[in-house]
Amino acid sequence: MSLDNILNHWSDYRKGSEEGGHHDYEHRWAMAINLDLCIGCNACSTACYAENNLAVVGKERFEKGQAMHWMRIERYWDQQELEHPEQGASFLPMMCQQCGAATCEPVCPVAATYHTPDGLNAQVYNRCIGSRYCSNNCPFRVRYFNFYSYYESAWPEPMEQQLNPDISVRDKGVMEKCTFCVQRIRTVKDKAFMEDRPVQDGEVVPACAQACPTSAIVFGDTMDEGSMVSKLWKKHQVERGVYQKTRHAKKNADLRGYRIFEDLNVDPSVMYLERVREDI
Amino acid sequence: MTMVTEKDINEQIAWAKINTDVLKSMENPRPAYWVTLAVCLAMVSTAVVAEYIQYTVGMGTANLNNPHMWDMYIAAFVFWIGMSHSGTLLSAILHLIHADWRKPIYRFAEAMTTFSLMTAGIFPMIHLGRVWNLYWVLPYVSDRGVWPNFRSPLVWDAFAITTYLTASMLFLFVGMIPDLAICRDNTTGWRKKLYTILSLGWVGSDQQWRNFRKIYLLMACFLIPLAVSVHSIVSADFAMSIMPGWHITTFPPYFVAGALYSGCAAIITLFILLRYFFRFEDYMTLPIMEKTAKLTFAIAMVWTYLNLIEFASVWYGHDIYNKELLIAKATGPYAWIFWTMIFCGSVLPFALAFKKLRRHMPTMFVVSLFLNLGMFFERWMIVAPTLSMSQEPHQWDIMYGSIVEWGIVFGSFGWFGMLFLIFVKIFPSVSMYEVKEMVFHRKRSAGEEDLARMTDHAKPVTQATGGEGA
Amino acid sequence: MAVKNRLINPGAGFARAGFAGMLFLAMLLVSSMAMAAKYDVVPPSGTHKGEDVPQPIEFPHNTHVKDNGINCMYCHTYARRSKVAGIPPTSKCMGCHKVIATDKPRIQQLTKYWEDKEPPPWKKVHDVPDFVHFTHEKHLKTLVFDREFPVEDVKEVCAFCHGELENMTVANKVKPLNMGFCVNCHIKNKDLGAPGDCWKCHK
Amino acid sequence: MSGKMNRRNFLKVMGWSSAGVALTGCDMPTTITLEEGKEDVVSYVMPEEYVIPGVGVWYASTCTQCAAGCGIHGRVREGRVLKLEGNPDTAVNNGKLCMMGQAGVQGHYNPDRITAPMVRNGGSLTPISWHKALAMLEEKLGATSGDRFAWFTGTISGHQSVLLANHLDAMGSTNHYVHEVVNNAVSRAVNQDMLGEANPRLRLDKAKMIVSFGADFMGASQSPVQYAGQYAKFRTNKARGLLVQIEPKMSLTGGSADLWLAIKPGTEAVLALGMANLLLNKIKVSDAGIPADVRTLINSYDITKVAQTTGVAGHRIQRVTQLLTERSPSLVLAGASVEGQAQGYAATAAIMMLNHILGNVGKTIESAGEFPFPQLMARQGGTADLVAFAEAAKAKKLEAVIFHGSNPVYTAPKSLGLTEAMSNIGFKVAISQFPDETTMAADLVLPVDSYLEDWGTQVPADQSEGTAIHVQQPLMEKLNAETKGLGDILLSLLKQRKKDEYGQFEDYYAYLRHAFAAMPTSVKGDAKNDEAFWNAALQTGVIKVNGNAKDLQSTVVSFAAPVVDDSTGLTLVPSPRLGLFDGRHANLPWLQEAPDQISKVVWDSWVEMHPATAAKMGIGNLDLVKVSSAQGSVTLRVVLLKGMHADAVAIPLGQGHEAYGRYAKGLGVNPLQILDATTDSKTGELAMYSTRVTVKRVGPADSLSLVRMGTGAGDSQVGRKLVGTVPVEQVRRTEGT
Repeated sequence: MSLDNILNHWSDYRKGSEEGGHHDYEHRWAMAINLDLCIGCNACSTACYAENNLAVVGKERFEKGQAMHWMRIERYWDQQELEHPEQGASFLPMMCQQCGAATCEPVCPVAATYHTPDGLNAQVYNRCIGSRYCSNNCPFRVRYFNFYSYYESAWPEPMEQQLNPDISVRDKGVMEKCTFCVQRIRTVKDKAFMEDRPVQDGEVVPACAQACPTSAIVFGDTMDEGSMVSKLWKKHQVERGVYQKTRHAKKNADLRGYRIFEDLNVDPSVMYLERVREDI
Repeated sequence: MTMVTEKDINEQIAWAKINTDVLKSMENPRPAYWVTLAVCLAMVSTAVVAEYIQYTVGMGTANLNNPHMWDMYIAAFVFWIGMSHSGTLLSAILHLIHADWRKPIYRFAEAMTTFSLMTAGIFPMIHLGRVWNLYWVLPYVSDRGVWPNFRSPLVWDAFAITTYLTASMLFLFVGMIPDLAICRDNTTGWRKKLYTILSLGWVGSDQQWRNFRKIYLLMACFLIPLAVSVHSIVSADFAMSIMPGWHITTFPPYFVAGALYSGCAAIITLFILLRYFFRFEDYMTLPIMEKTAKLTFAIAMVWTYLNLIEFASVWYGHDIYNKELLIAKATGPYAWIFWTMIFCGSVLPFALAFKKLRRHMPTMFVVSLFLNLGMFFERWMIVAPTLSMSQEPHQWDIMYGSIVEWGIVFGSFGWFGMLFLIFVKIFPSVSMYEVKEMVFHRKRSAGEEDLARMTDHAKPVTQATGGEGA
Repeated sequence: MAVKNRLINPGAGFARAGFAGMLFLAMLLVSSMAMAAKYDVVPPSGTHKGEDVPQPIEFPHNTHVKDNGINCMYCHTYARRSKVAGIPPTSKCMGCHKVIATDKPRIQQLTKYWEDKEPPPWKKVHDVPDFVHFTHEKHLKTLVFDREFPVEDVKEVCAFCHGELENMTVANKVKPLNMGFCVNCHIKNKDLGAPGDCWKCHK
Repeated sequence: MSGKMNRRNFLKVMGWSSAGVALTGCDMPTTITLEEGKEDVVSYVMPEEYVIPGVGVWYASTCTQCAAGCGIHGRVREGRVLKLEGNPDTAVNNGKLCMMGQAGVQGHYNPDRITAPMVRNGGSLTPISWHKALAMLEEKLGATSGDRFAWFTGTISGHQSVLLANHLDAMGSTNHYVHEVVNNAVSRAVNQDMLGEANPRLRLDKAKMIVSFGADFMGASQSPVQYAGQYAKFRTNKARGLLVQIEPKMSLTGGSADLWLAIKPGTEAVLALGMANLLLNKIKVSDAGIPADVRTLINSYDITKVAQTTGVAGHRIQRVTQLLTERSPSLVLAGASVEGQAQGYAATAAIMMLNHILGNVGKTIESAGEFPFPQLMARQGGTADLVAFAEAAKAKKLEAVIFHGSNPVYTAPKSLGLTEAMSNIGFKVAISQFPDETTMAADLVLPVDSYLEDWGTQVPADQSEGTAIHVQQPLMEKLNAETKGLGDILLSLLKQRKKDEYGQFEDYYAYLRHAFAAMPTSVKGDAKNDEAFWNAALQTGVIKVNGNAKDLQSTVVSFAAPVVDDSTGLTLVPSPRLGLFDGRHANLPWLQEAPDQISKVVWDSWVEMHPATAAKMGIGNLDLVKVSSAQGSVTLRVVLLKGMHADAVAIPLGQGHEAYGRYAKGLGVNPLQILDATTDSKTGELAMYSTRVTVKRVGPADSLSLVRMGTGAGDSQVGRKLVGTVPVEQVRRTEGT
């Protein structure tokens, strides 16, 4: 980021996300979540706790809103006018959407959160100084801050032995969020690198997708045309890019795929498929 | 139509008396001064305890939570930055437009600028999760090759605030040099040493005065755009985001107006306090108070106007999140804060439109405090409700600060008061040379040039050489 | 009066000193801006003087590497297969030392561990912070196998970070192994595919 | 032990493990934690083929967090198990794992595990050596006659079950009480009588429509992951399956229903009979096989009367019944809220009868076939054994009891008087991992290995595809040297009785090897030798066993007419949930911190009420209320929920522990405590869903955190498209049928 560097690559830096941003992407990891299959059972959320060294904060702090659940299941009641919710509950697994034009990235004063060539919103814990602006600027509210030091309270001996050595334990004053299980991506990419081959579709499975009893979560690389997730995005005519582009892309408005807060133009990497209900 | 205008200052006042009065203020304030200082110190100690808890236990002790990552610390930060603006207004803007009634009160206003900036500057540190890495927001070359993110308004903040603080401190200092020389010549002991160093060898020669005038004008010109840009940049902390209630185009002027407003209100408060502490009735006169009050009233109306513009643009805009938020602000759980803010910010200033009230010090004191309360609420209404009710309804929540957070914010007032009170005790809080100037000009314009009588009275303080050049 | 004051006025010196100080600060600013314009990073200064770490057995790297010409990866066998280079299992030591130099006190020490079925409690010398994802295998692949660098000379590659172990007994840290050290090398070796992405190493 | 350690060398915890986890950005201004010579690097004595330091390896085993017996893969690195995932080779969970399974590691690494044998000395438990503990056990058991000795366990299967049965046999006892709070005992009885098989296979994936009477098959059920997987197929089938859930309190499964109907508690059988009436008399489905008395009974339930009794609108009943005939094959399920009624057997039978009428038996309900090793099959429990046990204890019929895998002191309603009756048992032994209530009441406590340290086999009772024995192997070295595997403990008990028969086995591992070697070739398949068979079993974690196919009979038994309590009043629904389950997982912080799926409350107990009911009583959201039954009362907060019948209040199970470690103790209340001890006359099961309660407001809401800005926020999407919902017709149009 020297001045030389900035001047030489000015045209790259000044490009917006809709023009491809300043990246030559290697991958663009993405998800497709079928809300019709999501039963709200919390398996993904718990798997995330297990995989990513998430701290358990306890009753008081949870009620204060200081929980650290990177993946939370939101439950909405539609049909509020009825006496009973006759079509059940609406469950929404919500985690970092790894936006292509992420709002968290430009506001971090120290560039602790930035866009990786994999199309992920990285969060470099060591660089974070805890200004918390990123979380404030996240429309999905999926960034969690270490309001306390949890190392001793959340993992009393011998529980610390369960901690995943592939991912840091965050101390107080650091922002954290869903990484699409970057440590798994890293392991698979390293393996592929050692074997001189590209990463296969289905090789990287984040903990949530792995656990989901109904297989509602599909994960993959949208730059790989043949990947399951690419096909799903294509099938539902959801395209990367900002609203204007995606709106025109969607020729059949009845298709179930959509991204949350599409109108904010943040280009999320998670496509949801609408819940289906039979009216009887 | 003839109007009997009261004089801003008694033109007959002798220069020597000016020196005596001001110098006396630095030694012998009323007991109320000490009481106030003690209160301020107590408030600071509260904050120190609170900050110690927060630093050791974690930011969570401030009741911050997932939607409310920012709260009163940022509101207080904006509040204090805002308060700093009126000092610049009085000293720089009014200097350029030759409004010489500013002269008896601009010094403390400028001090207020510097100290409120110092108070404001502490808040980003208090608020940071890992404050020991604060220097990472500054660009420096290191072997790691990492740089701050120049796109972030917080980095702009760091630049803007440090620049503004440096500039306003220099401005305060430079403007004080002739007075420091007077102090140097009239004190003994450690004070004399201090003033000797600080007066930088001022003897009041013609060349020194020429250079002084030039640099003072230059700095005034430099400071005005700086002040405006600083608060615009602070407003960018919000306006550059995507959040409803923050992403608003009119924020820069709105913030600047709000800043001037709260600053003017604070000047009224401090005006009354200093006038009482140091028996400055001859300098901080009622007509000057009236002028300040009128200025405040005008700015209040500007602020109200900008407020209405903001509401209107949100109301008629297509941003549904924003509109929902506006309605929630006015009707939701924070409504009492919202309406207090509207009352204090837009209705209460009409008290300033009445001459009787303007001249009644206790009333003005209370009114000015309420104006600032309104402005503090305004800052809080900008920061917190947006976070309470952003786009994602699952994370909607309400929050009120914890005792730790309150303690620190409360203590910041003590911190400011402490710095300010110590300053006015050590340094001349009324600009002696400029008051002399003022008296001189007024007198000359009134056709009275009885200089002889004035120099007669200079005898008791024979060392008062600093004023001679005026 | 004015003249007299000027003569006795010591404050004037402070003005000059203040001015000189500001000039110095300005120069510092300009020079650092000039550096910022030119460099992404500045090289880390100096080499690292490691502490002497006492090990349970004073293992002589020099005897093994220099005198006997044993390849690094013969013992640190996981280096090409894992992110850690690994300490050889005791059985590997005993492969040779059942017969070689059995009279030496260090070997007797080793044999004792072997017979007790206890691994020696080695101390870690080259330790990167725990939040760093560093893989030996990828570095070896890039720097040795893909470049067709002669494997028998692998110690030269190892020496980039570990220093010349052939001249040491127990290992001693001689490179700083801090972020500047890594970043410098990665920037220099962009062509070899050294990544500049933070998340490649920070975990 | 050292010889054994060599064999299990791969499990060895390596030195750099403890430091392998970074604490980023340490508390104080440290930028980098470069260290030299601070950490140990422990190498292996002998290299292990599969183990490379720094690389995680996955090993197969079996989950025992509930009775479902899902296959798991555990990621082991540097000798520590880090993460559990589903084993794709097991048909039960097909590579998936629920939240309880995920949290298994927290039970294993739990800081509150018992680390040494303890004996009651005066009032308190004091440590004792294993040798002394076993000697003491033998001495006491030797002095006890067979009929005064009992085992009290949860569901148990596999070779541990065989050893246990043999121990009972050796003791000359037949007293094996098997207790599960979350059970399907009544359904098993009904199935046995009507289908000839207690655990037939439910094929949700083959059904086109499911009508579930309170069956929370994806939540707290016998095999939640299995049924959730089937549910996914049911939904993604060509003709998208239609789920109708009828229950007094919305369960997790109810949350996914196309149509969720609130029904007055205790009237499910009436609705089933009404539907049968419609089917037989209006739609004219054949009534073949229905006994005459039942046929008469059906005729008396006309739709208006049924609608009035149940509170389900008549047109809904008609529509659902109509659809059942159109969407064939369908599946009608009865769940806990039906089984747990005072006439649970009759109600369940009435509902199962619908399957007979609709011809679902054989289509969506299949025979599980004959399992070739009946001795390994799961001994499934219920609450009847709990009642029987309490009776026996009260009657002072028991002298020595060994408890394992069940916590009756916590789960027994106060009205059973078990806590007091426990003192009638002279010698209580708890083979236990945690200091739960039963363990704390025991005279001798034997610390048991966690399932991630232990050998074993599990045979899931519910297996819908294929039949298999699941293998459980240790994934890491024992965390505490002083714990022993259940199999090892059983074996040492047996060695004391039948030295000649079991003396040959050094430990349970040896016993298992022997048992595996003795398996018939039909099971071993083409494994070259015993070693290869054993290794293959460990590698896949599953032994496929093909039982003989069988056909189900489809009959209808006679059952009593449902008795409807017409008195107005509230019925307590003690609802179990996926997570804390029956309370056994209350000590796992991940599960405590995972919000209840429907009410989104954590770390606490609460009572759910319909807003209309609450409004009538002047109760607001989050108010403090007292819920009282004839047996006692509990005080807790109200959460208003529209997914409730107006006559029901629900308190989730799992909290209210008086012991059980730091995470469980002292949180919330235990609704089981205030249940009436009514039992179903036919099966003897506790009627857990029939207790009448009153609710009284005792205090105001004090929790700010749950009060949201605006109206209904947090519950409502307030016009945003977060979860979009589309009608099925649209999907059929765009994605085909």
